[in-house]
Amino acid sequence: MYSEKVMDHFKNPRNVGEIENASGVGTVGNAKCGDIMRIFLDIDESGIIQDVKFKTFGCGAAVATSSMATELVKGKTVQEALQVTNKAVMEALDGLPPVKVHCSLLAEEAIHAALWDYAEKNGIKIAGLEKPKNDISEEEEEEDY
Amino acid sequence: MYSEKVMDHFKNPRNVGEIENASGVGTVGNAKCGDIMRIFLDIDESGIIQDVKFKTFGCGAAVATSSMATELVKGKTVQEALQVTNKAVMEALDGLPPVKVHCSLLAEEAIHAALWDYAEKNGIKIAGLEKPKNDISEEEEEEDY
Amino acid sequence: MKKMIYLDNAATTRTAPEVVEAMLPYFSEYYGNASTVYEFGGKSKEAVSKAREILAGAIGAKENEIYFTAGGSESDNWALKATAEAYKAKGKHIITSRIEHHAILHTCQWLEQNGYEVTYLDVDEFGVVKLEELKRAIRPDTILISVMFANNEIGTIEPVAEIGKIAREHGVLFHTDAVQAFGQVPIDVDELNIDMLSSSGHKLNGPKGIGFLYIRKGVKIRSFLHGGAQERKRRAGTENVPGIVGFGKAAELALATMKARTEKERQLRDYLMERALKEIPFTRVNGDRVNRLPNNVNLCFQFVEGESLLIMLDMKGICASSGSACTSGSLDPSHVLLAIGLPHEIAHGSLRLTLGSDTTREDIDDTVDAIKEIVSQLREMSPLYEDYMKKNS
Amino acid sequence: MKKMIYLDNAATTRTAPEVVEAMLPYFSEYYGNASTVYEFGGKSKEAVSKAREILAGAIGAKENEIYFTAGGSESDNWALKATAEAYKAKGKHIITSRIEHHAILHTCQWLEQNGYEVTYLDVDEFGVVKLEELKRAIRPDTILISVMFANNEIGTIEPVAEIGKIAREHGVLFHTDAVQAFGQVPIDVDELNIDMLSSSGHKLNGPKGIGFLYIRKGVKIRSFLHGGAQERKRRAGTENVPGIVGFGKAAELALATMKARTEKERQLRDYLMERALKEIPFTRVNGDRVNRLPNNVNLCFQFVEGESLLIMLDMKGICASSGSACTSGSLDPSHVLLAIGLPHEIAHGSLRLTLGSDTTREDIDDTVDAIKEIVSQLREMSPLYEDYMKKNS
Ligand SMILES: Cc1ncc(COP(=O)(O)O)c(C=O)c1O
Ligand SMILES: Cc1ncc(COP(=O)(O)O)c(C=O)c1O
Repeated sequence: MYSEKVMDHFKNPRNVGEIENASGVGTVGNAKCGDIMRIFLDIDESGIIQDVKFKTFGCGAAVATSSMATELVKGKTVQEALQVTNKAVMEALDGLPPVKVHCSLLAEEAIHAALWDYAEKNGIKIAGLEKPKNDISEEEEEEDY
Repeated sequence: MYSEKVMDHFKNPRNVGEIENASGVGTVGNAKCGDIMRIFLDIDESGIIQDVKFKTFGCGAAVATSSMATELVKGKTVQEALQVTNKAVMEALDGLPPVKVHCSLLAEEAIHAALWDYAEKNGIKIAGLEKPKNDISEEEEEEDY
Repeated sequence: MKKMIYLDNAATTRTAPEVVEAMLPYFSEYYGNASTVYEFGGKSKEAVSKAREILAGAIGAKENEIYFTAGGSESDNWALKATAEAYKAKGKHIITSRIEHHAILHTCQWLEQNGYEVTYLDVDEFGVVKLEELKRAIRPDTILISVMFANNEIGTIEPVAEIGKIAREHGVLFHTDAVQAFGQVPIDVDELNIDMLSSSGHKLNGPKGIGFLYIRKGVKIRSFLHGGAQERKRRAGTENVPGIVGFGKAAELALATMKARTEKERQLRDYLMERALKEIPFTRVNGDRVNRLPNNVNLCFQFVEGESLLIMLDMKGICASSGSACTSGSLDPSHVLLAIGLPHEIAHGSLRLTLGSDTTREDIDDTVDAIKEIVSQLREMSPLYEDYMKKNS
Repeated sequence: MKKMIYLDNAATTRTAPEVVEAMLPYFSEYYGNASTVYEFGGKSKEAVSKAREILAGAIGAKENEIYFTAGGSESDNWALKATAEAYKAKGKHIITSRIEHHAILHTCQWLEQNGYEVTYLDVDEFGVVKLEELKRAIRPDTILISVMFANNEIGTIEPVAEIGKIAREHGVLFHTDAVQAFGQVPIDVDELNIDMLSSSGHKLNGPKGIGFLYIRKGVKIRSFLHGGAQERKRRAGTENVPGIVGFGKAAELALATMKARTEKERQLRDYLMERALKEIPFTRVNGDRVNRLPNNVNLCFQFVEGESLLIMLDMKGICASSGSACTSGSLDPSHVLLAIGLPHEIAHGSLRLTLGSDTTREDIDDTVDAIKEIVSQLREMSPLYEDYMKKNS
């Protein structure tokens, strides 16, 4: 059901772990729904993401999207990281099954939450970043009739 | 679905044919329902059935019950022939499938009709014989709930 | 066993050895549940997908428009009951024909008991649905037209393209029971404006107990079998993987051989009808002579009852079927034969012979010879024949 | 292929080679329609009768109380919908439990949409239906109690005898979904006062796509699948002869081996649970420890999500199942695990392992070793575990 890319990122997730004293940490999701993602960012003075780690409780897609999202923001500026949408994560993974699309949304949101935390800690405002929802859960997609 | 006896009487029906100037002829059934039996009786002065023939339009059971009924009345007195019930025909055939029970009723009725014709032709009254219905059709048996 | 001549392919067919071959690995080797996460279940899922692809392709549908069921009856029940439920806000009127299979007719009766209204279209003497009557029957509250693609008894192929067109023009859904037609005649659901289509595996040398319902994308449909999330949440029940695989294989074979096979059957069919008409007096052919299933012959022999004929044919190793009341467990003869206007006593004497790909000319000759002999034997025994002969002599 | 350890026998089982063997002749040799007049069809009819006899015997029923269906889901749908229809004059109230299979629950929801009222009984922490609550729930308009024989997820065997007794005392019909129990535990419908019982072939090494519904003589029942006169006019559709034969054979084998097989499975089951509880921290066993299916193990590993666990087990060649939301295509975890009182986040981490007759001790050891390793890997990655450890250190 998963693409090879997804399976690869699930089997060998990149950037698993924690960052002590991270510049920003964001946790999103909801254990009730079965997915929680936590992203740690290490951002230097020039606003470049030097390091990124994640921990995820969730299904194969949740782990793979977390892993891919961290890969996509690593080394980027804060502004560039903001552009990493769930679409970009999905594409990089060669797609996700419809019922798993929400995992990619969660990954996007987790990055945003970590950036928000970073901004708050540093008393700055990041253009285009809105306060993230902590609880990402959406209705299951129904077929279009 | 049929017993061996039924199959035997279907494959080799006894007494098929007509009797010219029969003492009594009875036709019962209904082409609409798919079964018509005609029985010819040759009855001598002492009231003994010397010969009997039948013609039947109908299913395997209809043919077999006609055949068996003719066998059962042959050589009998009119009174004895009256005792040949559909039960007797069925038993002699080792039973019939439930949906075919009406064929044995038809055979009983055909004998009665021929006897009635004989009685009418001779202006006599046979004790216990009622005017037969020409059209034997009953409701299919439903399971008992 | 004595040589058997099997001429009841409309009742069911031999599962082709290639089909069984294709099914076998999915019993004891790749037996995984197709709805599971692990790779082993993926094998089953793939096999199901492949079959779905073949079947969709066979009628010009998309894969996600094919829903597997347990057979033609379930497909018919589903199509009617679920459409009735989904569209009841629009209306509660359904149009069908008098010559549908019982899977449609008894479902319609059930719907009638549950507040729906059903119009049963008449057919002409050849069993063709009357299109003018159809047009007149359509009302603002009509939600569905269900007319079979080809009749299972008399083989008549209905004017499906015209019905589809009328249905589309009036914005009414069109379901067709193609259980007998699928694999015998080309079908394209888009060309014919078919919105739903029922099919059954065992009628085309596939396994028994598997069928599908095609449901055009966009048709609102409810589930009929509620439960698990199989078949895109539309039809519950663990996927019958071997059955599905076998059905796919059978359709593949049927499609590949359709042209040559049906051409051959058509010739044998016509030869059988001609010989019977020429050599057996008081015989008639039922159904349309031209627009009929390539493998269907339906004859009536006056003064003769169908079940007796069948048993005597069986004694000669010939398997056939009849519209006789006796074979159906009821006292009335086939509703189809009555609908084309046959009187009861003639309808009782019908014989259906349905050819298969392996039927030979010799089989046909043997069969006609046997029928000839048996019919004359039974007529000798028939009081109706006696009466007729006396009256006309 | 790498060595596979198949521990998902509650999802489906391998069709036993003896079963396939028994079925084979009915595909291409004795392929006749069981409802025909000729002798050739009689072979199919006989085979069907024999299977019916075995299955009836297996639950202490009479042959004419067994109706073949396409599987457990159809049997469940039929039992509920047709009873609702037949008894609606008496009342429109049905009692079931919160932990039924979706084939029951979704059918109940459909009935609720159609004017029926359903009471869903709670279960205790082990998944046992609360009998006092059942008694209180019965009303004058209650027409049916449907409680499963054994739960498919957590393996708990319900107090069927007590439920049957209560139902009988109150003059209410009792249906039980025995899809998981049949072939695993002895069943006698008379002793247990069961009026209807659902079963499915592929759960006991029989084929997929075949099941039966037992209906006690005297129960008023309507058809669910309308059409032909098969199954004593109660269930339409050409008989799936090979499927029926295979089901009969599977039941015969399951009955003959039941004692030894389940004894062995019970031991392995208990061994698995003990090792898991001892060696993996934050693990719990779900379901009743004693009154449970001999082959069912259901565990929760805190801080770990089920689908990830499954995929990683699959990578090691182990097939299992989970009550995780992800595997069901919905966001909620198993309704069964929630009903026994597990919080969502724990319910997401469940693992079901269901043994088969060929499961070995080595399989179990390999499986526990694999789970141990994977669970600790996933916990390393789990923010929930991190939080917990920080809070408790
Ligand atoms: C308890 C229970 N009921 C019903 C079913 C449905 O059976 P089937 O998939 O054969 O339709 C299953 C299995 O899926 C089950 O475990
Ligand atoms: C036209 C038609 N519809 C429906 C059916 C029912 O199909 P099945 O017996 O596979 O359920 C049949 C065959 O019996 C048929 O000929």
